[in-house]
Amino acid sequence: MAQIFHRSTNTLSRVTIFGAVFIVGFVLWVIGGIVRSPYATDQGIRREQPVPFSHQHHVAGLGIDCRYCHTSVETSSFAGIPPMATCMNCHSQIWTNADMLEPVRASYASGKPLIWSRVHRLPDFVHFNHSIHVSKGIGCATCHGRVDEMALTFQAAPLTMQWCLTCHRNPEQFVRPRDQVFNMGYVPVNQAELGPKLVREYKILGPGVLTSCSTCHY
Amino acid sequence: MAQQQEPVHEVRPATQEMKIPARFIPQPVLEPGHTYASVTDHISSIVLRGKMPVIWTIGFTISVFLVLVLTAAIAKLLFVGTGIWGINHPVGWGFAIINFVWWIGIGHAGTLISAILLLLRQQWRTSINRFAEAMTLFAVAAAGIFPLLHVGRPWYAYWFFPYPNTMTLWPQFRSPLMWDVFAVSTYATVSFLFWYTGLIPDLATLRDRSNNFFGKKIYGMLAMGWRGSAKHWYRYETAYLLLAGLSTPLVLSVHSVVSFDFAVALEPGWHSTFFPPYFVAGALYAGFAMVLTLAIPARKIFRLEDFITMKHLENMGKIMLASGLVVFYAYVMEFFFGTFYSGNVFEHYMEHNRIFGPYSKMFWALIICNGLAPQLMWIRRCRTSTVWLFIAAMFSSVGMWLERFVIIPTSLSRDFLPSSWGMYHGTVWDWALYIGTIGLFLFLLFLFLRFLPMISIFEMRTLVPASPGQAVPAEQLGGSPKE
Amino acid sequence: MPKQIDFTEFRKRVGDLRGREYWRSLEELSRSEEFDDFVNQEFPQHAVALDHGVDRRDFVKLMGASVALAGLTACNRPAEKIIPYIRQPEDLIPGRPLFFATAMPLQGIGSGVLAESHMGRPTKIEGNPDHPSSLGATDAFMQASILGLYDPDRSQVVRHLGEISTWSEFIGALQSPLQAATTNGGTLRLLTQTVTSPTLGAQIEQLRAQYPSMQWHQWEPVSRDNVREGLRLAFGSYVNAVYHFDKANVVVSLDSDFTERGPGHLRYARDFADRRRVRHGVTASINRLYAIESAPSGSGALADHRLPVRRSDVEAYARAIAAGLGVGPAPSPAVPEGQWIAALVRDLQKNRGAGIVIAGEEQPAAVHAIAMAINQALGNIGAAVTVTDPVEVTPVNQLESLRQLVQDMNSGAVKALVILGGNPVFDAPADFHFANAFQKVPFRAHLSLYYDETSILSHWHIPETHYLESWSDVRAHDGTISIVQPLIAPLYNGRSPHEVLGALIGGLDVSPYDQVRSHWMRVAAGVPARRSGGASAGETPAATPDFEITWRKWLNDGVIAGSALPPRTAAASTAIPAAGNRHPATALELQLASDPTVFDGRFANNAWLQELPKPQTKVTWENVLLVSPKTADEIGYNEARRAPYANERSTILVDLRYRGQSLRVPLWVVPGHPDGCATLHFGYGRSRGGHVASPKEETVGVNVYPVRFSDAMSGGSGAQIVLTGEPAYPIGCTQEHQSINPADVGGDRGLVRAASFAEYQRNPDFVNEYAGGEERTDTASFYPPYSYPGHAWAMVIDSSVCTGCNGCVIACQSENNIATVGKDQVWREREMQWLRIDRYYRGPVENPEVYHQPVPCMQCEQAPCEPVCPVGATVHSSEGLNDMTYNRCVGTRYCSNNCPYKVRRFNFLFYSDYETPALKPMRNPDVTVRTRGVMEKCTYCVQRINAAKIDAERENRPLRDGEVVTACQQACPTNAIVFGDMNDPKSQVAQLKKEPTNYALLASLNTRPRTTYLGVIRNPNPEIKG
Amino acid sequence: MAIAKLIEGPYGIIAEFGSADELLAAAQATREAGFTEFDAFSPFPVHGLHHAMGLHANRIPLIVLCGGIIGGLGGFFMCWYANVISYPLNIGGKPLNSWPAWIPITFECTILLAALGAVFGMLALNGLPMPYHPVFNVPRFDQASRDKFFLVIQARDPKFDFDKTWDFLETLKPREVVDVPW
Repeated sequence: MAQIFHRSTNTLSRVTIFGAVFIVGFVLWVIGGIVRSPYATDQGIRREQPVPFSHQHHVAGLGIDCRYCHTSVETSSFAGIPPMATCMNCHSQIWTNADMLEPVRASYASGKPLIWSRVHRLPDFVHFNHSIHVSKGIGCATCHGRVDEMALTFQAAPLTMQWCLTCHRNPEQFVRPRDQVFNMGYVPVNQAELGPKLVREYKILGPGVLTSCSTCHY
Repeated sequence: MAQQQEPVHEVRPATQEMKIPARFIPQPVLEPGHTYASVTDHISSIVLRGKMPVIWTIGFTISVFLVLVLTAAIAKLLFVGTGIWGINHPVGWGFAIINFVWWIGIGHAGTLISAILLLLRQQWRTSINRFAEAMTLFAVAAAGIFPLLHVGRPWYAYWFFPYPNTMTLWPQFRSPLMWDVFAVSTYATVSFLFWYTGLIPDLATLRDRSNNFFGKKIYGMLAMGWRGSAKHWYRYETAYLLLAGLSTPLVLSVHSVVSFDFAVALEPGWHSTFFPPYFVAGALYAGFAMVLTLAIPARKIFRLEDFITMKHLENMGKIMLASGLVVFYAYVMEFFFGTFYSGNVFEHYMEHNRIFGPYSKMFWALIICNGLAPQLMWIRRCRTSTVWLFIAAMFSSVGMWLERFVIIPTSLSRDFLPSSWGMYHGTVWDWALYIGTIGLFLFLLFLFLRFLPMISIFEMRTLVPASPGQAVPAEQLGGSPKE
Repeated sequence: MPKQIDFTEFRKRVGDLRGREYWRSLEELSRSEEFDDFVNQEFPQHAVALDHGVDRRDFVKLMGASVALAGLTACNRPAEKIIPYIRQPEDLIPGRPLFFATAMPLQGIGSGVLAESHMGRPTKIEGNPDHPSSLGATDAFMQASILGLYDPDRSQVVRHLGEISTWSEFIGALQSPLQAATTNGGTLRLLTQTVTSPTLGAQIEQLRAQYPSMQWHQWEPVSRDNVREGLRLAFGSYVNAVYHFDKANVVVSLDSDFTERGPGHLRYARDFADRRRVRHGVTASINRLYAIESAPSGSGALADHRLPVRRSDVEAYARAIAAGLGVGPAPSPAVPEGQWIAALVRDLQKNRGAGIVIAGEEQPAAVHAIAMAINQALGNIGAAVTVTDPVEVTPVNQLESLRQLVQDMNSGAVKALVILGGNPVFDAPADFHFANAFQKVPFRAHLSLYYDETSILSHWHIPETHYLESWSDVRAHDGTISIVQPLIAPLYNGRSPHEVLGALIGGLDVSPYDQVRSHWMRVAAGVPARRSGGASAGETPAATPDFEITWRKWLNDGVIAGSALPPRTAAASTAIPAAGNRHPATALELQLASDPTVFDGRFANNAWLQELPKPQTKVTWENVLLVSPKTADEIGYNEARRAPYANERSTILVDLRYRGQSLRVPLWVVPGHPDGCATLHFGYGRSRGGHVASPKEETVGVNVYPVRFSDAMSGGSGAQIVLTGEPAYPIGCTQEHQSINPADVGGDRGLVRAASFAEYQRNPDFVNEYAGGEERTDTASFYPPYSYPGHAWAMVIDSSVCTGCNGCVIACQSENNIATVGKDQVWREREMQWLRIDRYYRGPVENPEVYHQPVPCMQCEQAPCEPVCPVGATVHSSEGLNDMTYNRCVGTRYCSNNCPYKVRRFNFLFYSDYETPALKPMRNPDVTVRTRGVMEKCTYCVQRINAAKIDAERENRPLRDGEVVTACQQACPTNAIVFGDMNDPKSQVAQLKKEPTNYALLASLNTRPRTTYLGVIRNPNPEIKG
Repeated sequence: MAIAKLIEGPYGIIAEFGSADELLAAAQATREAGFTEFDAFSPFPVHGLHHAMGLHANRIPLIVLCGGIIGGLGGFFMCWYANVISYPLNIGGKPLNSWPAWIPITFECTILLAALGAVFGMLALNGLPMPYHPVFNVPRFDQASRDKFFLVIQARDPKFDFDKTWDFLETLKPREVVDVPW
């Protein structure tokens, strides 16, 4: 009887069998990577805006408080997008004829709203309430990152459920004094000691409550 | 047929001299006159001859058509949704789950024959185990379709499997459905390994017999270079035996787990502790019925009467009878507990509803199919007549489907609150998917018959009596002494 | 740099479009880049489908939303300033709802509502607690009106002879008929529905002043004429009767469904329930209700003694009662139930001044007069029954008024007819042949919400504003006035009656706001409200600062304090009209009534109401011919004999022959329906109702108006039912099995546990010893129980006071974005309402006891649905909620199978409407819209719980009892549903859980439901046996 | 043939036999003759052949046992970790570690890994797949999968000497003796 296969087939066939295992594993690993990557989460993606509004300039440069524009952040689920009037409060006085601000003036004059691009977008079945987080001592920067250093705003966190849970499971690692919530540059001193204290003080509910599905999904 | 130079020892003449009534003569599991060569050539020729009987072509064509029906039904389902079926509130499960349980049950016979009978050293299993194992695989394939497709959003079915995700969520392992996922996938994997392991030496045979290029290459690859080395045979037998040992508890567990889907729930008619044995018995019953349904025509078509002898058919008939009786006993007990023992108004009404309710026709048909039909097997003439066996087998296949119908929709349609009682009827799409899976099953089966030896050649060789001059004890050939 | 949106541009383009093309092109419009961004900015957290893949669809959805609003003067508040309710912040805070007090007029009577507005989009209707005839409750019509507002089938453009036209052209066209009217005012006619609006009244007066002989006709198909005329017989002039059920120990209903229909029914239900509720150790006695009724009704279901009799026989019983009290002669022949009547009479006499005898709208004037005479004889008038001036601006006999109009139209005397609302071509009495007469009028204008049967026959059609879109004012059942304030600028270019009248008066384009406001300025300035129009037209006192304050207060409160009409000291004459001759008992009687869900047909295009199970029959999308089992048997439908209590999913079609007319209607057997008569609801069979009411040239249900004649408005004798032998006809009935007789369900399942008040007093915890016996009180478990340290949400439903009115069901539908599925899917038993009201019968099929049992999710502590879910989509929250996480659900339906209460609802198909743009802004942004293949169920309104918790925590205070109110609880007129925190011992729900009559459904399964029920307690008269 | 160049001489010498018993006897003899590197080939497992060849117990059972243990522990750990550690949730009032509910999955995992161990262990120990093998060079070797029996003595056997071994095989009365090239 003649050989059907060449010698090399022995090696080949074994390599294929073992290789298959690793290939499958590798593919899964890649997929896992993709769903966590900015490609899927939009993390760190800068979006084009009608007016290149710089938080860096307004917050760090001019020291404007978040709440000056995001008025309802302490009272509502929705932090609020400032009306044109808010812009014009200042810009009717300064930079009154900067080309960059032309769209703002135009929309204020014509009543046609300026269309911003949305940067932070949670899935539709997640209900996030700004006011409760702010009032429980979760700083803006904790989720939105150092907005005061963003020339063009981008999404600092992945906003995955995993990411949300890191805080909902151990709020003491992230909570800060209420008066520091809007302080972009806040650096905790001895969070290990401060955190639990604030959790007690602010009556932050336990993980049992915070990780119940209906806390966010309904 | 094989050429007959070497004389082979005869059983029959001797016994005839002793004037023993014919029915006491144990029929052989391999008709006399066969040699290693004849066995090998006959079985492998079916595959290698490359020319299938007309009936095969016809059957294959039909099965292909049915597979198209299946794809249509699936496409419609994915585009429109489970609403195309008859399910509703309160009957959330209908054909899909009925068929799932039905198919899984059918699968069981294969594993039983290949594993349990092997452990029990039943040499008559040899000529039907390959066949039955294949049937198991294809039945499980058909069954597997339903749990995936019956969900509302099949494209999220991968959530059934535990994998690290950005939600940090896992499957909910308390759910019998999760147990199903593990049981069925394990069952499918192990059955395949068992089947394939058994195939390896035969693939080698085909490789060596085949005389066309692709045949050699493909069978050669699949045979993985098997060369019948004694060392290999040694390990091979150990592994095969262990696989049998593992498959035995597995096959018992699978249908028990399936029965948990119901036993764990609190619906009257579902919530009963004896479901596992009841379902396993039902599975064997249905499984052997299906083996018969397929084996009887197959042995005719491929002239395998020598290998699948009447003894095989008769034994399977006996097992059908035995398991059928267990199943019927379960019905009686269920009725007894529901109606007399439990004293629970819901259980009581459930039984009443089964027997006299809107679905009573189903129930009585079930009693006929599973209660009465198997009783034919008491009669030797029926047991030894392919026609009667075939009829009985058909009845029990239908009966087992009805049993699942009586358990699932009938119980759901009238449970605790009369306000939420309803009715369930399968729609055309329910039927399409069911028929479609039958098509898939046949399709795979026909391909199997065409390309793989439907009888384990190397195991058949062990049944061939040794050449004259050597007194080889039957045990060595895997035979069992006659008393 | 994205392009910028030009709303005015859109508005123009949209405005010029029409009909289907209109919507198509809306989508085209919205397929533009700038919308994407616009939308995201406009509705940042507008909740939509949960598919990950759905972002695309989400867009379309929101684009639609924005289109609907942007295209139509955007979603900012109307130019005219309106004042938020006092509990809400003055200014709109994005993401927080505002509530505005207004009132919904129906049959001219206003019920006070609070409309919830999310960023300018009205999304939900609640009752106004300060309003006398709502007291914070809502009925199905009020709840569903929010869908009516957004209904894309509403008329959207002025039409002249069917062609698109404009408002100004209409005003131009008005001039010549008005010219003619100046010489002969009689040629100008005005047809309205019942008018109680003082402003509208004043305007009409003003118009009258201009065209002195102009005639004003009023027509309402659901007629109150019998009531009006009856009271006039009793009191000599048109008056308005107000009933005080809180003062009544004994109530006798003469075919009156006072808890579910007619002005003030919400208030009446509340007052009645307050006297019926049993609290252990508190309640010394409860009221008693005798119902003599011609068809099963909600009130009848509450009755302690119910007597089903033919509608025409009620009068005899009324006379018998009267005679028993020495008022008038006894009827001849005497009524069979002599004992029964005698006992009832004794009961009434025992409770002089604390009883009510109330007659139903369908009963002839005589019965109303008799009822009043009885009340008079018992001294109830002035006590439990008070009489005031009529609430209508000008009460008339509307039937005669319409008859007059038709005659004049036929005689050609009418040269111009302006119809403000209503749909007379569809709903006028058959023998008026209104359509023919109408077409003889040279100038016909019709103001209506839809381009309907009447519009198509009119020269001019003007789209009407929804009450949430425009200013007006309206009186409640007791005369209390509410200012109707809009929530949103007219979505579909509608015009309010005030504007049309303004046009008739001055031709000038005055805004309803000015009309209403200036009217009330005049009132405030002392110019009499009525009859002011002509005199002080034009000249309007300037708004004084203090008027501004009162005006704001009125808007705040939703009512004008103290505007209720004062009780009149009037006595009803006890000289009762002579008896007419009664229908022969042999002849089959046809009984007509307005439909419980689509009313007179005006709600026919409202899918929520269409799919709402009729309270007594549980039939949807259909009007059916109701007959008793015996009658059904007699006409040869013996399904009824076989299983009187089991509705099949199909029935037969019969021919109903009456006065030469013949209708093909489905037959429906109703236990407890009187024999020898058949009840049929009118309002269905709209030919131009919209896509829901008249899908593709078909009609939903049967038009019954052809058999409604002016001399027999509520039906009459001599009907005939003939079997057609047509194949079985499918019926979308949501409850097929309705009996809890042990014989029918294999024993007593202990679902409804009832006792008489006397029995209750003897054995307060009778619920634990119901006939079926084996209640396992110990809740043994292998496992250690979970502790719920924080809140423990729970609900108690008082079955005693549930009238089955469906208010809760549709409130839930509105609050939770629940989809409708259509008749076919209902027939396949796939209706989606999270909360259902089970209706059970017990006892003989001729006259069974009827029980209504609302069944929401039980929120079991040991929920059977949870362990069986393979992906953990339904798990328990730390506060005992049985959470359903839609986005995790793969849809195995195992949970539904394993739910003994079957309260879970599965999206078998794509039920949620993702396409229709107009419906998107209506949805509650706090609740996810569920997609195909997902299980959903009652969540105890977790969105409300979370909102309240967040507010409390932000203000760093504990949550107060009653701060979280579920939608069903808020809607319930009888406070039958109580929700709260079990862990708070002072909470109402914790108290009720301690009641001895508190029991859990199927407790023996040890599911430990958080929702429990209070046993039904009735108060039968011991003197009456059986 | 790069590999071929590296190997000098034949793979071994092979003898063909007509029946299982001849093969048994031959194997016995070969062993007694002191050969260690030899192998026998048969179309079906010949009972007692491994005794004749003096093969010691194989390691398959051990592998299967390990597979089973790993599978069992792994399965239970998975359930326990997911429900107790990773995301503890109150499911229908059942305790977090409802171990009775883990049993089915634990069992299935045990079987699965044990079975995989058996099959892949067997393949690995047998050095399969090996589509190319010197014995396939033997012209009549295709009969080994039909009805003929072979015995090969490999060249790497210390006692191997081409001529002596050839003669030895001849003494076993085979049907024929041929050499097996690489």
